[in-house]
Amino acid sequence: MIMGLFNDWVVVVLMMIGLYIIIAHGNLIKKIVGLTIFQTSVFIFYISMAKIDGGTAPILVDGVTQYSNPLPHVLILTAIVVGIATTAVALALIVRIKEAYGTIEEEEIQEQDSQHKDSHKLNIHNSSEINRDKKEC
Amino acid sequence: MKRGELIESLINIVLLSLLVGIAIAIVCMKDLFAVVMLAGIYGLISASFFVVMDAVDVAFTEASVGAGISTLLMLVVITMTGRTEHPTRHKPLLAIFVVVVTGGLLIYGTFDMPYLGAIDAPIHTHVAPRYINESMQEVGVPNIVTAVLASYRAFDTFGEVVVIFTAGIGVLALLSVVRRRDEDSVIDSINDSMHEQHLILRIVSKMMIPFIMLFALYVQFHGDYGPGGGFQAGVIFASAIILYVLLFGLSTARKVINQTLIQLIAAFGVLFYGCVGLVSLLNGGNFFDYNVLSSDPIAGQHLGILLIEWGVGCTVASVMIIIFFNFAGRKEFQQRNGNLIDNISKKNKGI
Amino acid sequence: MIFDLDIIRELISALFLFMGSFLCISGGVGILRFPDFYTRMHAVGVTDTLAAAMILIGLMLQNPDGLVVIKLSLILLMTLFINPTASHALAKAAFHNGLMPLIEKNKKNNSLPDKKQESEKG
Amino acid sequence: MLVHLPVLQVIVPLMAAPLCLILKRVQLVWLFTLLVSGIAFLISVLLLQQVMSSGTIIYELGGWEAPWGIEYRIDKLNAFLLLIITGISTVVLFAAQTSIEKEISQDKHTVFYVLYLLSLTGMLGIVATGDAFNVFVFLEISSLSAYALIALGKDRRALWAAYQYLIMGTIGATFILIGIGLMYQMTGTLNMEDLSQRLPEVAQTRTVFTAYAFVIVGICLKLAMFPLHLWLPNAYAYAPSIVTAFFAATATKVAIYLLIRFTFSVFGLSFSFTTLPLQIIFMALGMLGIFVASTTAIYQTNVKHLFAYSSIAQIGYMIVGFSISSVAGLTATLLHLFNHALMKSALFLALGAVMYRIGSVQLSQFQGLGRQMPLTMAAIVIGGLSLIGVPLTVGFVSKWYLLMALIENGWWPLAVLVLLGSLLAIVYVWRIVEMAYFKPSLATHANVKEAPISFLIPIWILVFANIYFGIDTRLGVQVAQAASESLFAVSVSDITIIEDSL
Repeated sequence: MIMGLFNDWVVVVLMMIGLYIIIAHGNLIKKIVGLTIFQTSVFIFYISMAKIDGGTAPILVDGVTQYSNPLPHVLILTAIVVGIATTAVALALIVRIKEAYGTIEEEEIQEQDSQHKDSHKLNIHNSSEINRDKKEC
Repeated sequence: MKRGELIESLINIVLLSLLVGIAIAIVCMKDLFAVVMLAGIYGLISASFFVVMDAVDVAFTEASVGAGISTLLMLVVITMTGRTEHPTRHKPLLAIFVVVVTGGLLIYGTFDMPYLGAIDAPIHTHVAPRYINESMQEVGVPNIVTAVLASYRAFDTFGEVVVIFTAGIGVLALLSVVRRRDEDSVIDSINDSMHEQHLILRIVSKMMIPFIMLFALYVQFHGDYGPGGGFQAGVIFASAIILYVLLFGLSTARKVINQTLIQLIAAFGVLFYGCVGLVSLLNGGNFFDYNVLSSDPIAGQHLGILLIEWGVGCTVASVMIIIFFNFAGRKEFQQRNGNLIDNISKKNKGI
Repeated sequence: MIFDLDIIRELISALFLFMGSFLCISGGVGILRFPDFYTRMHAVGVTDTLAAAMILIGLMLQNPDGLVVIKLSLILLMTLFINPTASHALAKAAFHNGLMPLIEKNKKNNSLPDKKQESEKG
Repeated sequence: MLVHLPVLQVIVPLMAAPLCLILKRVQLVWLFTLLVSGIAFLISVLLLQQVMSSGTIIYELGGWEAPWGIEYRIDKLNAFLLLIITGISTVVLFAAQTSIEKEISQDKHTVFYVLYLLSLTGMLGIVATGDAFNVFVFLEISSLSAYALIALGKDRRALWAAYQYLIMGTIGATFILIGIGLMYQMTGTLNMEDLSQRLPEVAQTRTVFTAYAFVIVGICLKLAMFPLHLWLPNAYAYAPSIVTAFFAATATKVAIYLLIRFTFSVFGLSFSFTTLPLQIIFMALGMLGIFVASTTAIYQTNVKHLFAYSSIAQIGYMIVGFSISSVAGLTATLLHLFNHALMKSALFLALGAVMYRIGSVQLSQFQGLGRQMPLTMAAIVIGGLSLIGVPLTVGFVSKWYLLMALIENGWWPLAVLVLLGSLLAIVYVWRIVEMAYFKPSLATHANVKEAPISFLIPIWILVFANIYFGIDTRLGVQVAQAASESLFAVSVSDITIIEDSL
């Protein structure tokens, strides 16, 4: 039983670590790294379930009858792509947050937001606005 | 038989323990640069793990994405945002609570799971046998993963291409800047002085780039017979271009690669993929039914898979290039307007 | 003949693989034991090029016919190109940022003070 | 071509998105997007007609039959949802061009429409598909485009809101992925129909229980159900007005659809509600959501925030209806889903018009707007009345059905609580009315005029829909009832299968 479920338990541990980083750490980039660990642990879970004793990679070769299950592989290929897509968008957001707030620490951002929660003045951050400011200078 | 399996499970244990170790190290590290490098190593080791688990296609993708592109993007972002993490002041009790509940639930769930490698597990007996036994007659491609990916579940893959396209557009929406021509020359001169130092790197990489592109094409076309396919090929092709940008500067690369054109290629890839479906629709089949593309069903399947892999390759390569160009372009923009952005964030702080 | 060609090939291959693995381990020990960045990098450099090359040659001898040899020799060629360049880039980056090699004279402080200041200005 | 309607529903907006990038002129892109959304609406109308007359439509993608390939399965529930999404999207798009002119910088207009179409595609894909993993893929398409769209908002807090949404959304999606994986591991299939047949065999295992828990928690994160709602108010408040109007009316509805689909069709009623104490959990969380969110809404100073919290409260009503787990309760949920989409899109579009004219949606800025923008403010008032549930508006119809469903089960105290929740809605709507009609105009707003016609048309289309469906309840009720009956028919047959096997 220990060997049979070892992979699943490691997956759970990795998942817990990833989730912990996402929730407990305040640095936005670190959160994204945590997200990557979290997602990768799910990939490991799927791939482990596709494994079959005495099987080989699912590429048809003469003389082999036992192949591991190709379907989870396909799903995880898709999921990896989804993962990188999310990471890219998240990183783009981080760059913009750094520009707008001057920091990428969760606490400092929330502090800045709560300071002028009631001011209705917009906190402009668009690049075009920056360009306009520059022209005025 | 026993010895081989023993070694295999030993490797399995070692790799998984390494993963856990790296993950814990990532929790403790405060230097973001080290964290990102560890994340890259994490990706590489999980790719090795996938090889042990016989998932070669997945391993290939994870190696190119988890260890390659995502590390690169994170490094670019770190250069813009600073590399140390502030110590967390708030109590992590909530986090521990959530994590323990989630983990406990999952551990509870594992007790009724089929064991690793069990031959009689439901997933090996219900849907998968048809893919393994019939795909050669029905699709005619030796790599079953490609057969499932590009034919049985072609629509999922279409979704995947659209996801990556969406990411490209999203990054474009967030980071694109309107450039003015006259500023290029200034940047050029800065770059020139910087790049003279990297003579050896430049020469070696220049030699490498054609080979990388050639390899990308090999992966693209060999996907039917071995691990590989449009996605991996696209990433590799993009990495060749990214290498060029890293060494010769963004503005030099802009002269070679037109950004608008790249966007059009990304759009074209998605459209191309979709059009394969539309053509089969017009030929009287269902969407993505390749059998009707040619008089011989197997030839039709081959044609369909070839074409959609092209679509995937085009979109992935160009989206990766778009993403990198926009990150790098934003950095350039920040350098140019450095003082201005500082002022704005100061102003915002002051309000 | 007692030894036919196959056994000799196997033996040579095993020798190469063993040497390669040994160099890998020695490189690993080097990273842990050497005192400063440049000497550590030296250990890694050896692992990168020589050990990788030996393992690849050993693998080629395992399966001397077919596409495998061509693929492996291409990988070998790439490693021989890329690894020294990467080591060079690393060393250069370290030196550029003011990290000095550990020699008897400045054992106490790892970097020359004036050089460090210079790099900070730049 | 009629046979291919299910796939065209998703493919048309999908293929249109990259085409937008090729069309250069912004005006042209807008018209094109509007046209595509209109075509999608037309397709969904045809689909609904087909489904109502001849039953479930099955479309096999790639020509591979169900558990091996991916199938689209349009039944009454999907068709109803498709109609809501495409309809709202089309109406909202009318105002898009005018609205984003002031809220998004010129060079990003094309990108905005591309993302809008992708988001629409994602939602349609989630609703139309009959494959569990396909749900995940399209969920990510809609979410990724949603993050980018929200971040396009002018205020810098939009970025932070988008980031928080991204983190929560990705955790949610990954939870769903884990759940799907566990289900797949126990059954060996990904097709929803096939799953529903094979899950009862293994229903007693701990793994399936975990799978259900993960899927539901993942969906609830996307749904912004009460304790998991923290990402929603800021995301709605700082996104561009058009995006808010579109998402408030559709995004959470799609999540509710997923909740219903997984609970009733995939896991089956017998599993979801008899083996687990879910009924009580959902009922309690739904009620708490209504009261906490409504009370928070009362104290908001930003009207967009106010309506965002009200959205969370309305989700509470849907959850309460869902947790009754009877035909009447589900009918009420589906009706409220439709009605809430109508109200919230009207309200947020009207706020978009206010934003266009005075550049802010702070409550204090609303002073005296009732006289300067009479038509817009009248729309907000009617929308607000509908939110409260005043007779002759759609809000009344769904609340009525909800009360009936509660009383039918004999849960009198809960019915009273629902009525009390509506009282809270009166308070927050009144705050806006008071500000707009009973306070003098601000001097700074001296030359504020009525909203442009491109706003007024879609707003009043939605307002009239609010009133029309409040009076002529046939369409909504008929479809909702048919959909929930069909769901229960499936679930009940589930139970009989189990009994047979026992």
